[in-house]
Formats: sequence, C-alpha cells, structure tokens
Amino acid sequence: MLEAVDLECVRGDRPLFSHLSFRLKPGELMHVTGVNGSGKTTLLRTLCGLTHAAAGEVRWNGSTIHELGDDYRSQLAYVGHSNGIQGELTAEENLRAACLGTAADTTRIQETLKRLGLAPYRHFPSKVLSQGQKRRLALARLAILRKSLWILDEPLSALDVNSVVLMTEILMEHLARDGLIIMTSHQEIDVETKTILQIQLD
Amino acid sequence: MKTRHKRLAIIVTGVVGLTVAGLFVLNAFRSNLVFFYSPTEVLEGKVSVPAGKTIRIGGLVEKGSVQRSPDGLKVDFVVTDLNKKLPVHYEGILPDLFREGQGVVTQGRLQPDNTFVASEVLAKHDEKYMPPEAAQALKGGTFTPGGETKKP
Amino acid sequence: MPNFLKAIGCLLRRDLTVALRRSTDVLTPLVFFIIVVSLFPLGLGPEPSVLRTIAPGVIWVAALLATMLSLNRLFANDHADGTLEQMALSPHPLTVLVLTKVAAHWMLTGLPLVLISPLLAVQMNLPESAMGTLVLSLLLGTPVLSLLGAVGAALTLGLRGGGVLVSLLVLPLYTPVLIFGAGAVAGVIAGIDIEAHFSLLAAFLALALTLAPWAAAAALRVSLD
Amino acid sequence: MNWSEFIRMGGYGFYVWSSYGLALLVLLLNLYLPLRRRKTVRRLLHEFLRLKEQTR
Amino acid sequence: MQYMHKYASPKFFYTLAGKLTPWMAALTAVLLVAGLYLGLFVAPVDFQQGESYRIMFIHVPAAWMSMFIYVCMAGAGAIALVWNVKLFEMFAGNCAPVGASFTFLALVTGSLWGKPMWGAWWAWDARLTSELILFFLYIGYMALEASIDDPRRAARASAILALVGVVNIPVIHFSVEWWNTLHQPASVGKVGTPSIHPSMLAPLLLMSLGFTFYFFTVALMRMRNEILERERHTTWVAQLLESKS
Repeated sequence: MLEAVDLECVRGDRPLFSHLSFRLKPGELMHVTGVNGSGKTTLLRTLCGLTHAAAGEVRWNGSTIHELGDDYRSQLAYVGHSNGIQGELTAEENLRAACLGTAADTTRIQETLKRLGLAPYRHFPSKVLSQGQKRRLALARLAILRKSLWILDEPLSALDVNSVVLMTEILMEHLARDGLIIMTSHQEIDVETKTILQIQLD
Repeated sequence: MKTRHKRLAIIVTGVVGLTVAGLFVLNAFRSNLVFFYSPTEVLEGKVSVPAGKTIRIGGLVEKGSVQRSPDGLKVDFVVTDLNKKLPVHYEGILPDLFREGQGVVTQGRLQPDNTFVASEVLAKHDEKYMPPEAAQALKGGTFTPGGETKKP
Repeated sequence: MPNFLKAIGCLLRRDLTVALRRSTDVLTPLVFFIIVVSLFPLGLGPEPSVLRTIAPGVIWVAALLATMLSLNRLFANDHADGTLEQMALSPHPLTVLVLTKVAAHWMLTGLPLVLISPLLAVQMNLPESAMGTLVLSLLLGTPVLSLLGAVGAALTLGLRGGGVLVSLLVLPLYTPVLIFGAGAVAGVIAGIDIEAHFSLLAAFLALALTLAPWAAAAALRVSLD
Repeated sequence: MNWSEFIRMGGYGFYVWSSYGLALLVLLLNLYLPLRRRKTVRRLLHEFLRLKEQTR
Repeated sequence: MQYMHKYASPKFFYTLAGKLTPWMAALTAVLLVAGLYLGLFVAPVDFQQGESYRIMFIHVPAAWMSMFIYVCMAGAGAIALVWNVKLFEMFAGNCAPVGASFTFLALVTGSLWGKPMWGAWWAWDARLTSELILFFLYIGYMALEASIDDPRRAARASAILALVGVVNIPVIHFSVEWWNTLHQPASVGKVGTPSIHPSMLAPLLLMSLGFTFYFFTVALMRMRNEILERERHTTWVAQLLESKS
C-alpha cells in the first residue's frame, strides 16, 4: 500500500503543490492529470524517492520510503520521460542490463520482445529503433522486472493505436495481479478496474 | 539483506578503509620524506646525485665562512650540518635573513670537486619571535621564552 | 549474496561493452596523453638531461589532464538517456554501483595510460631504472584520479559548462597524488628511498576507495533530484 | 614616538603598510557588498510585492 | 530535532540576527582596534626580522580564518545535508566568499612578507602551496554553487564538495611535518612552551578573535539578505516590508 501524507513539493523557490494526501491499495490505479508545469513529473519522482519533498512523507506499507531505501526500490519500477535505453546496446542487452543480474532468463526476454513487436530488432543496436519502438522497449522492462509498484510518466506518448491497446492490456494484467500503478497521461485511458483514483494538479 | 546489516557493512568497510589508509600514512612517516638533503648525505654518498642535476641542500651557514667579492654580488660560504661541510658558491642578491649561524636552503648543482654552485639561496628563519633584548638575554642564559618567565 | 555480485558483474560488463562499441571515446584520452607528452620536447628542445629532469612531472600532469578529459564519459551518457535514473532506482546500493562504474572507467582510461607510459618514458629519456617506478606509481595513482573524478563528474552532471567546471573542482584535489606520484619517479632518479611516496599513494588510494564512491553516490542523488 | 620612523617601519614600510592596507580594503569590501545587496533586495521585494498586489 | 527546526526557522533567525549584528560589529571594532594598537605601537621589534614581522598580525589570523571558515562551511553543509535545515544551507553558502577573501589576504600578505624575509615573492613551500589549493577549493565551491539554479540543490551539491575538500584541511595542517620545508613550523600550536613572546602573542590573538567576530558579523548580514530573498513568497516577509515602509 502506498500512502502520501501532506506532501508538499517546491521547484526552485516556486511552490508546486502542498497538503497532497492519498492512499493507493493493491489492484488500484492512480491517474494524475494537470496542465503543463503543474508538477506531475515532480510528484512521480517524489513518489519514487528521486526528488526530496519539501514537507510531508511517502509511505510504503506503513514505513517511509527513506527508511526503507533499497527495500522500497526492490518493489518499484519507474518509466520516466527518458527511456533509459543505451543506444549502443541491443534490445536484449538493454533488458538484461536493466535487470542488473536478477531474474533475467532468456525465454522471458524473448517472449516479451515478441509480444511488444520488437523481436526482429533483438540483435540490432537500439539506436536504430524509432521513438515509439524505444518507448515500447522501455515499457518491456516493466514486464521483465515483475515489480509490484509501477510509476509511469506519460507511458503512452509516441505510441501508435495498436501499441496503446497492447499497453492497456499489460496495465490491466498488472492490476489483476494486485499490482499498483501510478501514471500520468494526456490521453483518456480505458482501463477497466475496480478503482481509478483521479488526481488533478493545478 | 536487511537495512541494519547494510548499515553495519558500510561502517565496517569505512573503518577498514580508514585503518588501512592510516597504517600506510604511519609507514610513510616512519621512512622519511625529504625536501632537501644535508651535506652529510651528499658528501658521504648516501644519496647518489647525478652530475648536473639540480638538488637542494639545507643546513647552517658556518660562522666566519662568508666571503663576499668587492662588488658584493659573488658570495662564497660553507653550509654545515655540524658533521660535514660543503663549500657553496653563489652569484646574486642574498635574502635579508641570510646570516652566519642561521639556517639556509640552497638550490643548485653539485660539482665533481664536491663544491656546490647555487642558483638560488633561500633563508630559513626559525619559529621564534621575540624582542632583541629578550634574544640577548636568551643567549646569556637568563631568559626562557613563554610562560616560564613568571617563575622566580 | 550472489544477487549483489551478479549485479556488479552485469553492470561492469555493460559498461565495458558500451565503451568498446564507442572505441573513439576510449582512444581519445590515450592519444591526448601521448600527444601532450610528445609536445614537450618540441617546446623545450631535445636535450636529454633536460627531458629527464622534467619527465616525471610532465608524464604525471599529462595523465591528470587525460583523466580529466575522460571524466564526462563516466556519467554523462547514462544521464542523458535516463539509464542513470534507473540505476538510482535499482534495489542495489548506489555506492557499490558507482564503484563498479569507476572500476570500468579506470580499466578503459587509467589502465591504458599505465600500459602506454613506458613508451613515453623512453621518449623522455627516463632511465630504465625509473621505468618500473613510473608504472607502479601510475598504477597506484590513476585509480585515485578516477575515484576523485567521479565525485566531480557526479556534482557537475547536466550543468552548463560542466566540462570546465569539473576541472576546477577536481584538479585541486588531484595535487597530493601528483606530488607523490611524480615525486616517487623523481626520487628514484635522484637515488633516494621512495618507500614513503608509495606508502602515501597507497594511503590515498585506500582513503579514496573508502570515501569517494560514497560522496559520488550522494552527489548523483543530488544531481538527479 | 617618531612618526616618520613609524611609517618607515625599519625600511620595511612598503611591505608592512601594503599588507595592512590590503587587509583594510578586503574587510571594507566584505562589509560593503552585503550592505549594497541589502538595498537591492529591499527594492526588489517592494517591487515584487507591489506587482503581486496588482495582479491579484 | 523539532526544537532545532523551530529555532532554525528563517523568521525567528532573521529577527535574532538583526538584534545580534550591531553588537557583534561593535565587538569586532573593539577587538581590531585593540589588536592594532598592541601590534603596531606596543609590541617590540623582532630580534631577527625587524619591523617586517608585524605583517604576521594580519597574515597569521587571515590564514587561520581561511581554514576555520572552510571547516565551518563543511560542518554547516553536513548538518544541512543530514537534517535538511535551510538555515545551515544558507550559512554554508555565505561562508565561501568571506573565506575566499581571507585566503586571498593570507596569500598576498604571505607574499609581501616573503619578499624581504626569504628573498622571493613566492616560494613553493608546503604551507603556501596548501593555502593556494585552499583558495582553488573556495573558487571551485563558489563556481559550483553559482552554476546550479535551484538554490536547495546548489546548497546540497556544494556541501558534498566542501566535505570532500575538508579532507584537505588536515593535509594543510600537517604539511609542515610532511614536507619539512622553508616555512617556519607552527609557532603557537606547539604544546608546551610557545616560542612566541607574550607581548607579540597578545595582539596576534586579539586580531584573530577580531577577524572571527568580523566573519560572523558579515555572515549574519549576508544571511539576512538571503532569507528575505528566498522567503519572498511568505506572509511574514510581506508584513515586515510593509511595516518598514
């Protein structure tokens, strides 16, 4: 369970939002919306523990994420604005590197690449991939890593219609496995699930 | 791995690393680091000085050894460490603190005939600061610097 | 913990693969090192005794500058494509990951410098007796350069003018290594006992190994904030 | 007390007085900079608050 | 910890510093005038160096301050890093320019003293070189702080740099023993008999104390400016400015 308590974020001297509290249970999805510059990305990065909150705290199963440290990060998968893909490495090598040695069995990598339509590019350096393909490769990480909390910043950007449908499927599978998702998106998402939490930042 | 164990691991590696560094520093202090050589080291061949290499010699200017040329620019003096004596030849302006019986560091080349031609002379002043009368008294043995003056 | 060691191996292999596929990145500092040292005889004249006197200092300063030149490769690429962010979010301690990256960086910059240095020593008329000391001093000193450089590179990550800034931050910290590294080589030419120099270089290495990865990891977290 | 002797400082007047002069300069400069900054900051903030009132 | 946050609140500190500054400034003036009087008129001539040793009353306190301020800066930076206290961030950041100017002063007066005493404007001895490196460290610190836009990020990055640099301070301190060079060994720090005459020690200590209080006065003044600027969104700053005008 992820909890935010009285969260306040500041960029430079400019306050973005304050007194933000919510609670996200397993199997729930939170959709964060808001205009440009309202602090969506900052909120997501704060929830990851990359950015310090000016006040308040983020809790995972009751303990603050700074107390948990690496234990929290072992439950967390994040896809940000940048894809985190090294252009010199092939798609497969990139996925292996993302796992950092844990649970990287070849069959699962191959299956995932196939599902996301990246199988033909398996042995090409990733720099030849298109923007959308790179995005799909970044999202393939989610399927490989098997973490319970997914934090996704604009996961659907640069994706075509088919990929969006595919991605929605993957998100729903994750929720069905009692996973948690926090995401931002400009598109409407039609994920059928028990709960969708909408948070509007202004 | 528990957070507590990780913290312990960090502390242990920190302590081990700093201890190793400390041991190396101690070892370095045991064998000495030199900035300049003494006349004894040079003349007894404890350091092999290749001909033509610039080195530094440190020691005291022997009393009564300073001889200046009439124009005052050429100076000959003897540097001693109270064991061996090394004649030094120098052309140029001497610093104010250059005095007989005082510490000096000269930089230059050792000649084959075991004399030294200096290209630079630097006076090394000691760490005592006191008024002239106190220094006078000190030489007479009636004054010791610092708090001990108050003793009857 | 096999997981933990696997992660180190995986990261090391990844960094080495990436660097070898961009071989110009690896070669540039090495060629720079050779060119800088080769320029000194041209500027000073080929007098062997002069060259021999300045050789230890010249080779060491050139090694310092070559390392500086390679520092932006340490984190900048990974920062630009977001890999660094992922690394900071991995369940392994960032300090250890940073240490691994520094090790990879040293293998690709420091080690080649060490290996090529005898060639330059010959160029600079360094006596053969000093050759071993030069190699050993560089072997002890260049890891310190990479470790301290990592702190500077992490601090200046993503800043405008980062390349110049990193030299301003890191070069003053390099001075002790330079003094004792070049001092050891000069000392062995003068025929004095240089055990103390090596002792201190080893002490610097131990200190840097203990503290620098920790500082660099903290700096990375600040830079990613 | 002989003033010209005092200024001469036993022949070291140039070195001694330039040291003391430089010290005075550095101390005054360090005092002047925050005082000037204080003025600037106050002016800026008055302006900032006035504009903020207007936009409200 | 909560008390620390309360008393380290910018508003509380702003008023406190405002009350404290005039007293600190007065104390600084008294100490410096007394130090100068004792140093220039009362202290006798040195038996070796003549009148030129009077540069010591500027040079030595400036060199001490340069190190003291660096340690203060790193300490405040460490506190700010660990406990996330804004006030210490500002203190650390405002130490640097004052510290750099004292380092500069120590270097130039050292050079002015070195010319008549050693016969050279500059000698590459351990202490002068370490002081020069300290100056570079200050410059690097200020450059790093200036090139990061977000003030809190800048403060944390430069605090890490200061902590790395502070390892250099012991190198400066023990450099005399390490390199055994031209510069005199520390006169006052030695345990047992201080080898400096009390009539010369008194102005030295007075000047050092004066410099210390000067540093704190200037740091408080600088911090007050920064507090106003960084807290401009808050109501207390608005109220304060309205009541003043």
